[in-house]
Amino acid sequence: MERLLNFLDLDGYGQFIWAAYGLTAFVLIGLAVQSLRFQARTDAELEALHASPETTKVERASNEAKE
Amino acid sequence: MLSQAIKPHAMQVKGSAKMHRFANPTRFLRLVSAIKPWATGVCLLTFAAGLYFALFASPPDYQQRETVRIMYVHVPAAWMAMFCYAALAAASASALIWRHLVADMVARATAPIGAAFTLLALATGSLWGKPMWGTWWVWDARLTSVLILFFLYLGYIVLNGAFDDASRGARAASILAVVGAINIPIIKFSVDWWNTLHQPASVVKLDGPAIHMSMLTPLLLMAIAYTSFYIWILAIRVRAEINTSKIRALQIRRVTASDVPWNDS
Amino acid sequence: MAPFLALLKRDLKLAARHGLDSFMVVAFFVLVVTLFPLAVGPEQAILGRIGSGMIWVAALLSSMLSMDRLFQQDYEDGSLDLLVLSPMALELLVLAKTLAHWISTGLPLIIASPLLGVLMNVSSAGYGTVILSLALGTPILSLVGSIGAALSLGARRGGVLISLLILPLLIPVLVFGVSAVETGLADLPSRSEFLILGAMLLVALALVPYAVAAALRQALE
Amino acid sequence: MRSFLRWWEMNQINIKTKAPLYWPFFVFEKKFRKNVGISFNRTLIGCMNNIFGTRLQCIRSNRIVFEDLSFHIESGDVLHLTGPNGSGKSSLLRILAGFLRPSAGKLSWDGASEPIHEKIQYIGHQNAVKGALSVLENLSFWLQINGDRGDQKALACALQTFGLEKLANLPAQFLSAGQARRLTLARLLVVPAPLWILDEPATSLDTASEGALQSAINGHSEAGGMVVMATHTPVEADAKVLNMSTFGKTRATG
Repeated sequence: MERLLNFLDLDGYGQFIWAAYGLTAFVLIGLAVQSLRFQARTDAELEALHASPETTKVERASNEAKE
Repeated sequence: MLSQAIKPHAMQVKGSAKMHRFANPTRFLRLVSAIKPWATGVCLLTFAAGLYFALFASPPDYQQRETVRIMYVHVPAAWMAMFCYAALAAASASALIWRHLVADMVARATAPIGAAFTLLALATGSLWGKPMWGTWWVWDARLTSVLILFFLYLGYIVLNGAFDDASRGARAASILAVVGAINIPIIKFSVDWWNTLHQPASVVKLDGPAIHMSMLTPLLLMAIAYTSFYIWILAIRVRAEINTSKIRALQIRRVTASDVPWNDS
Repeated sequence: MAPFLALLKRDLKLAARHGLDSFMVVAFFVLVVTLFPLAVGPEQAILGRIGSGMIWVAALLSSMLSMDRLFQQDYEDGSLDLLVLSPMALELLVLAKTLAHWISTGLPLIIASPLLGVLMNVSSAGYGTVILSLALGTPILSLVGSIGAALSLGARRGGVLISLLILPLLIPVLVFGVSAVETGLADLPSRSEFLILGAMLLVALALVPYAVAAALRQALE
Repeated sequence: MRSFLRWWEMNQINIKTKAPLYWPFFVFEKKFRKNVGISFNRTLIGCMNNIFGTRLQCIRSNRIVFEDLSFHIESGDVLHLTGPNGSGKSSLLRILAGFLRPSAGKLSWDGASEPIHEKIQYIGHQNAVKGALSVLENLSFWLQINGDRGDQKALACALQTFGLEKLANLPAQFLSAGQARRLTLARLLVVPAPLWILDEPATSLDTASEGALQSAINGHSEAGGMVVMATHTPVEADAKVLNMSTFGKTRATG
C-alpha cells in the first residue's frame, strides 16, 4: 500500500505529472471519439441519402457506375 | 468542320487531370482503409510501451527529479504540432498547384488534429513550468512560438468554415496555410530576438542537460505513438470529409433534379 | 504604367470623396491609445515605458479595422472582374490598391503619432524614431493586411476574420517596430532594428502581390 | 512534376502577355509591347479570328454544370446562349473570359491556351459603376485602365450612342438601373476589343436602349468582331444559337 502511495506521490510532483498525463489522455481520446462519431454520422447520412425514395432509379444507377 | 490547317495547340486538360479529380477520392479511400488497421495497432502498442517506460522504467532526472516525466508527453506533442502544420502546408500547396480534391480534404482533416496537439503542448508545457519556475506561463521563446502556431491553426480552421460554399473556403484556407508556412521561420526568428531582448535572468533553459540514453527510449516511443495516432485519426477524418462532400453533392443534385422538370413541361 | 496610375488616382479620389473613412481610422487610433492611461493609471513613469508599445498596437488594430473595405466594394459591384481583365498584371493592380489604401489610412496614422507621443509621455526626442518606425511599419501592415482582405472576400463576418488571420503574421513587424522605438528612445544603437524592418518591407513588397493575386483569382472563380 | 511545369508555364503566359514578369520593369511596358508586336489597329477591331471549345466540362461546387460542350466561333459571328437558368450560361461565359478553368476539354483563343486580356470585353450581371464618381469619370477610368487602347473621341461617341451625354457630370449614384446598365454597355464602345462577352446585357433596358445595343452588336460583328451573349429575349431564326440545356448533365461528382 505504502509503495503505491509513494508511487502516486512521485515525491511531491505527482499532481502535476498526473495532471499532464490525464490531460493528454483526455484530449487524445476525446479527439478519437469525436472523429469516430463524425465519421459514423456522415456514413449514416450518406446511406440515408442513397436509400431515400427521392433518388430515382436512374440517378442511383449512374451513381453506382461512377463509384 | 475543324480545318486541319489551323489545328490549334489548345490547352490540353488531358485525361490525367480528369482522373485526378474524380477517381482519386475512391482510390484514396481504398488506400486509407488499408493503412488504418496498421496505424491503430502500432499506435496502441507504442502507447502502452511508451507509458510503461515513461512512468516506471526511466530514472528521475538529477536536477528536475520526477517532473521530467512530463517531458515525455510535452516534447512529442510539440514535435507533432510542427509536423501537422508542415503536413497541412504541403497538402494545401498540392491542392493549389494540382487542384487535387483529396489534398484539400487531407488538409482540412489535419487542421483540428494539429490544433489539438498544439493545445496539448501548451497545456503540458505550463504544467511542467509550474513546479520548475513557480508560474503557470513563462514567456519562453519556444512556448510563445507554439502559442502563435496555435493561432495560425485557428486562422486556418476559421477561414475554412467562413464561406457558404465549402470549396471556396478550402481554396482560401489553402492559400493562408502556404502563406503561414512561409511566415513561420520569420516569426520564429523575431520571437527569439524578442526573447533575448527581454530575457529575465531567472528562466532556466527548457531543454536542460543533454537527454540521457535511458530517457531517449520513452521519448522516441511516445513520438512514434503520437505519429501513428495522427495517421489513424487522419484516416478517419478524411473518410468523413469525403462523405460530407458526397452528401453536399447529392443534396445539390436533388435541388437541380427537382428543378429541371419544372420548366421543361 | 498608365493603368497603375489610373487605378491609384481613382482609389484616392474615392477615398477623398468619402473623406470620413480615413478620419474614422485616425479617430479609432487615438481612442485606443487614450484608453490605456485610463486603464493603467496616469503615472508618467508607466506610461513612458509602455507608450511606444501602445502606439504600435493601436496602429496595428486600426489598420486591420480599415482593411476589409479594400476589395469589398469592387467585389460587390463587379469591377474586380474587370480589373482582372485589364492588360496590366493583376499583381501590379493589387500594389496600386494597397498603395492607395496606405496613403488614405497609413499616412494619417503616422501624422497623428506625435500627438499620441505627447499623450503617452514619450520624450519629445523620441518622436523621430516613432515616426520613422511607423513609416517603415504601416506599409507592411497594409501589404500583409491586403492578403487577409483578399482571402476573406465574400466571407461571413469579414472584418473580424481578417484580424484573426493576419495578426499572427504581423507579430514580427510588431516586435521589431516596438524594439526599434525603444532602443531609439534609450539612445542605444537601433540601426539593426530599422534595417530588419526595412528588409521586411522589401520582402513583403516583393512576395505579397503574388499571394493577393492568387487569392483574388480563386475568389472570382 | 509535369503538371507542375504546365501550371508554371500557364502562369508565365498569363503574366508575359500583360507585363514583364517582375514589376520594376513595368516602366518600360510601352516599349516592350511595341516590339513584341501586339500592334493594335484602332480602325480594325482586332486580330482574333476563331475560338474553339471541344468537349468542355464545368464543375462548380461539386455539381457538373455542363459536359461535352463543343462550339466554334469565327470572326464576325454572334453566338446566343439560351437555356433555363442554372444551365451554365454564366459559367461558360466566365470560362471564355478566363476567370474559370474548364475541368475537362480543350479551349483555344486563336491558338493560345490562355485568353489574351486585351482582346476581351466582359459585361457581367453587375454594373461595375462607382456611385461616388461621375458618369464621365467612370467611363474614362475604364478607358485608362485598359491603357492607351481607347481615346477621348470614342468616349464622347459612346456616351452619345447610349444617350448619356446629358448626364456626363452627374454622380453615378443618381442613375436609374437602366441608365447604369447603359453606362456599363457604353464601355464596350470606349475600349475596342475583338471579343465581346455579354451576360444578359439587356436587363433593365428600355426598347430604345435595346435597339442601340442591337445596332452596336451588329456593327461590331460586321467590323469582324465576335460576340458571345446569354439572353432571355427571343432570338431570330437564322442567328447562331447554342442551347445550354442539352449539355446540362445533373450527375453529382464524387
